[in-house]
Parts: sequence; C-alpha cells; structure tokens
Amino acid sequence: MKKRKLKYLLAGGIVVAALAGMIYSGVQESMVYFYTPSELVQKKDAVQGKSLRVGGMVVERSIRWDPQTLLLTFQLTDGQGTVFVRHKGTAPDLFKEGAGAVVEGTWTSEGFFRSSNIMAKHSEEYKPPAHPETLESKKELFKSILKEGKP
Amino acid sequence: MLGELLRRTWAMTWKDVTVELRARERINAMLFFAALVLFIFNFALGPDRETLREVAPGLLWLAFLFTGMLGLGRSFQAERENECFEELLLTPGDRESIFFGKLAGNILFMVTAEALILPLFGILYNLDIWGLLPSLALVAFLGTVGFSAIGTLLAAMTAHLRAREVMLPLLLFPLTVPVILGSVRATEAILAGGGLTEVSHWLKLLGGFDVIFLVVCPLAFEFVLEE
Amino acid sequence: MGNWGFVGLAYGLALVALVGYLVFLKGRLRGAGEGLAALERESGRRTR
Amino acid sequence: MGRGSLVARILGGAAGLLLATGLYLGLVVVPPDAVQGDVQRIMYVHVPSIVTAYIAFFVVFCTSILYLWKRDLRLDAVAVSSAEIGVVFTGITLATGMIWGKPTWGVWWTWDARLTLTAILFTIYVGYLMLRAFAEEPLAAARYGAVLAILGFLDIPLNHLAVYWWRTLHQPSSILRPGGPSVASAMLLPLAMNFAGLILLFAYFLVERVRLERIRHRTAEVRLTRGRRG
Repeated sequence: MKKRKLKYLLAGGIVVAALAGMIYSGVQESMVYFYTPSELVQKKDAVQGKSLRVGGMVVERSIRWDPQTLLLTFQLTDGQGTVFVRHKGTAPDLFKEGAGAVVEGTWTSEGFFRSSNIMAKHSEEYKPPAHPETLESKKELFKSILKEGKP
Repeated sequence: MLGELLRRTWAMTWKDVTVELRARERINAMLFFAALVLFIFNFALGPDRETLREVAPGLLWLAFLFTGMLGLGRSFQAERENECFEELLLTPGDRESIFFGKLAGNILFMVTAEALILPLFGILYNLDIWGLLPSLALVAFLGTVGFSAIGTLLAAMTAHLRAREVMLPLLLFPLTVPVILGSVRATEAILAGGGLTEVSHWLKLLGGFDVIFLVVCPLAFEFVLEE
Repeated sequence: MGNWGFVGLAYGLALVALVGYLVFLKGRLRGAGEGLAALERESGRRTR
Repeated sequence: MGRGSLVARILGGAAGLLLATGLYLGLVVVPPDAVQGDVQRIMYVHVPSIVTAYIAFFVVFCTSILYLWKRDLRLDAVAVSSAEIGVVFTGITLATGMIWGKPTWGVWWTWDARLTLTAILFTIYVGYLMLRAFAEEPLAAARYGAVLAILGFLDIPLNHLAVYWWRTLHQPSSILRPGGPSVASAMLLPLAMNFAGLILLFAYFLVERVRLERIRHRTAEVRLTRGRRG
C-alpha cells in the first residue's frame, strides 16, 4: 500500500512539473502572440516569408473591397508604424475602420502582409451608454487589446 | 524494479506482435484503409493543387488518426473474443506492464501505417516532403505516442461495452484534441518550410502532453482492468 | 431579427432547457418510484 | 416518492425566487450596454450558466476520485447526477453564446479558443453519459465513469493550453480578472442574482437526480434479493 501511495505522489509531481514547464514556456511564447505594425516594419527582412500574426487598429478610410475578386485591402496601425494588408475573402462583421483587429498570414517580399485570417476583437468591458463613444475611449479600447497580446 | 517492468512490457508487446505476424489481420486492415483514405481524398478535393497545399497537414493527420483508431479498436479484440481478460489479470506483477506492453504494440502498428502513408501522400499529391521527412517523423512520433496512450486506455475501457465501435472514437477524439491540434499545427509549419526551431513551442507542448498522458494513463488503467 | 429578438431567443431557449430538464427528471422519478413500489409490494406478498 | 424532500423544495423555491428577480433586473431595470445595446442582456444568463457548469464538472471530478478511493456507490450517484446537470448547463451556455455571437461578431459560431474549449467540454461529458449508459454492469459503469471523469477534467487545462496557443478572439473574462470586474456595478447585481439562482437550481436538480439514482439502486437490490429467493 505504501508503494502505491508513493506511485501516486510521484505521478502527481510529474504531471504538475510538466504542466508548469509547458505554461512557463507558453508564457514566453505568448509574448509574441502577435506583432505590432511598427515591430514588423522594423524587422522586415528577418520575418519575411514566415507565418505570424499582426495586431493593430484598422486605419480610417483605408478599407478597399472588391466583391468581384474577393480582395480586401486595408492598413493596420499602432500609431507609429503602418502595415498594408491584403486578404482574400470576407471579414467578420465587427471588423471595421477604427476598430481592433488581428490578422494571421505572412509578410511578403513585395512589402505587404498577405492575410489568411482576420479576427475582430471587442473588449471585455460592459457599461451603460453614459459616456458616448469618443476617440479617447477608442484609444483606450485599442490599448487594452494590445495589452493582451504583448504585456 | 524498472528492469522488471521493461521485461514484462517487452513480453506483452512481443506476444501481440507475434500473434499479429501470424494472422496479419490488424496491420493489413490498417494499411489498406490508409491507402483507401488517400485515394478518397483525391475525389473529395479535386485537382486544385493550391487548395491541397493548404489542407495537406490536416489530411495527413486525418489519415494517421483514422488508421490509428482502426488499430486501437482491435487492440483488445483477441482478449475479448477468447474470453481471456481474466488470464491477462492473472499476469503477475504490476498492471502497468500490461498497459505499456499494449501501448508499445499500438504505437508500433500506427507508426508502421504512418511510414506507408507519409511517402505515399508525397507521391500521390506531388508534395515535396523528402527533405522534411526527419522533422515530420519526429512530429508524427510525438503525436502518435500521446494519441495511443489515451487510445489504449479507452480501448480497454470500451472493449466491454455495447456499441464499442461508436464509443471509442466518441471518447477518444475530444480527449486527444490537444495532441491532434499540436501535431497538425507543427506539421503545417514544417510543410510551410519552417525548421524545427520554428515549431519548437508546439513540440514542447506535444512533449508535455505525452509525458502527462504516459504518467496518468497507466495509473488509470489499473482501475479499468480490475474485476 | 432585432436586438430583443435575440435576447428573447436566448432566454426562451434557456427556459425551455431548464424547465424541460425538470419535467424530464420528475417524470423519471415518478416512473422509477412507481416501479420500485410495485416491486416491493410484489416481493412482500411473496415472502408472506 | 412523488415530491421531493423539504430541503429540495426549499432549494427549488429559493432558486425560482432569485431567478425571477434576476431576470426582472436584467431584462427591465438595468440599462443596455453602451456598445452592444440590448443584446448584451444575454450575458445575464450566458455567464452564470457556464460558471455553474464548471462547478458541476468539478463536483464530478471530486466525487469520482472519492469513489475510486472509498468505493461507495452513493459518491458515484452524485458524480453521474452532477455530470448530467452540467451537460444541460453547458448546452445552455453554447446556445445562448451562439445567439449572442450572431448580432455582435456576425457569426453564430466561430472556431475561437473559448468556443472550441466549451464544445470539447460538452462532447467529453456527453461521452461520459453515453459510456455509462452502454456499460453492462453497474460497478463497471461506475469505475469506467470515474476514470473518464478524472481524465476529462485533467484534460481541460491541456486543451486550454493548446487552444490558446492556437488563437483567441473571445474577450477575456470580465469578472475573474486582476483589478476587479470590468462590468459596470449596476450590471453586476442581476448577474450575481442569476448566478446565485442558477447555483441553487443546480443544487435542487442535484438533490432530485441523486434521489432518482437511489431509487434505481434500491430497485436493483430488490430485484437481486427476489431473484435469489425465487
């Protein structure tokens, strides 16, 4: 019986250690869950051709949509750098100018980002409409979105 | 103690493999099924190579998993049909050795099937995977270990059920989602040209899952087998 | 469908699920209870 | 056997009262959300039901471990009952979440991390219930069920890791987070009410469902003794 107890203790220890190891290395990785546009512009050549994610705010009046070819182009910004994005296909409804979005894809040699997936985000804040939406609140929202991906 | 465990495990595996080599029921079924799956994908997808490239990692793993499941479903067949589960229980020593023995056999069969599927996939679908084979094999092995560990446990559990053919996949796939997801993503990155460093976090994750399943499943096996 | 349509649909579904489960549970309880009572009556008669 | 015990009736009554108040507060009194409008009111049923489901599955996990240790079938009765109720609440969460997703995200369903995780959770416990239904003898059902429940619960953090590395779209938790809830205080009240109401409802269901399991055990016992005698 004593041997059995030891076995369970040992097993529990290994499981906890494995989980902790995975979470620890996961935390390190999730720091680059997505890049910001300015980071991407900075390291251009190093990340060329690799699949990655970019997150930022969709620039006002930058969305172009061609229903014939299903080509969607827009710009993502974090206030400093701006990235051109080409996406084939449709985008989620919450995806709009001035809102936060994360795109998955590759940075091409032609100097634009080819996206294979667009994710729109809304924040976890719920409040009554006492304060109408302002530019400031949008900036706050954007900041909170960025914070998640990159502490 | 460890040597004893290894010796018993080896005996169990050897028994399964010799039985299989005599009849070749399971491995033949698995290999034919795998070839058939690759064949059917062709009709399901059409000739567009662009689409194929995008879905290739998923297809590859679908072929691996379904073939593997076919093998798992039969892994306790002999014991069940010949009513010798009780004899299995009378084997002296820890139950872990029975589990590891069965697991080693299952991994062996699944890896054999994968060794056929992988090159066939490359040939039939014109994918240039030859240089990537070592890293693909590593991912395939890590995925197979995790999948088979849970699979062996569930196969023992469902062997006594009514409707076991349905219950095995129904329980197996939700529980192995982490392994499947990790394997498919890692394969995807490798096929896209990323090196092993690129997929290192998925490999770490897969390794972690394997360790946890390899520790938890044999302990749980003891409760499944007791009578 | 307006905003309230979605709200109504969500609350309606939740209500149906909870009340449905309650009715299902009560039904099974009644069935099992009656079955047990009949069984006990029968076996009681037999012992006597 | 028709009506439940006094405890059950008190639990059921209190749950009904709290839920009625919570619904009134959430649907009528509290203002709509600034960004999403009235649709956001779905939160008052969506969030409490997933928390209740998690509590139910935690109960399954604990009683399953205890069952394998003590081998008391009463523990197993609690486990299977709690799993069944947990599946109901997970189903409600999935359904209301889809209905909430359509007007806000634009899709009924998306393979986002949290949604995927909840769907996996649902399938694991539906599998658990089916496993128990298909087992031929009750003791084997209890043992297999306990093993699967423990495995399934341990699988949750693993799924979590895998899926979160994959992608995430669902906003982070609004209630359990560093720095306090990000829900306006007026909105917290109906949320808390419904939360308490659903937990009490869970307790009520659990008491009744365990009673059903007890009747079934008793029936099996009577059958067995009768079979032996006759």
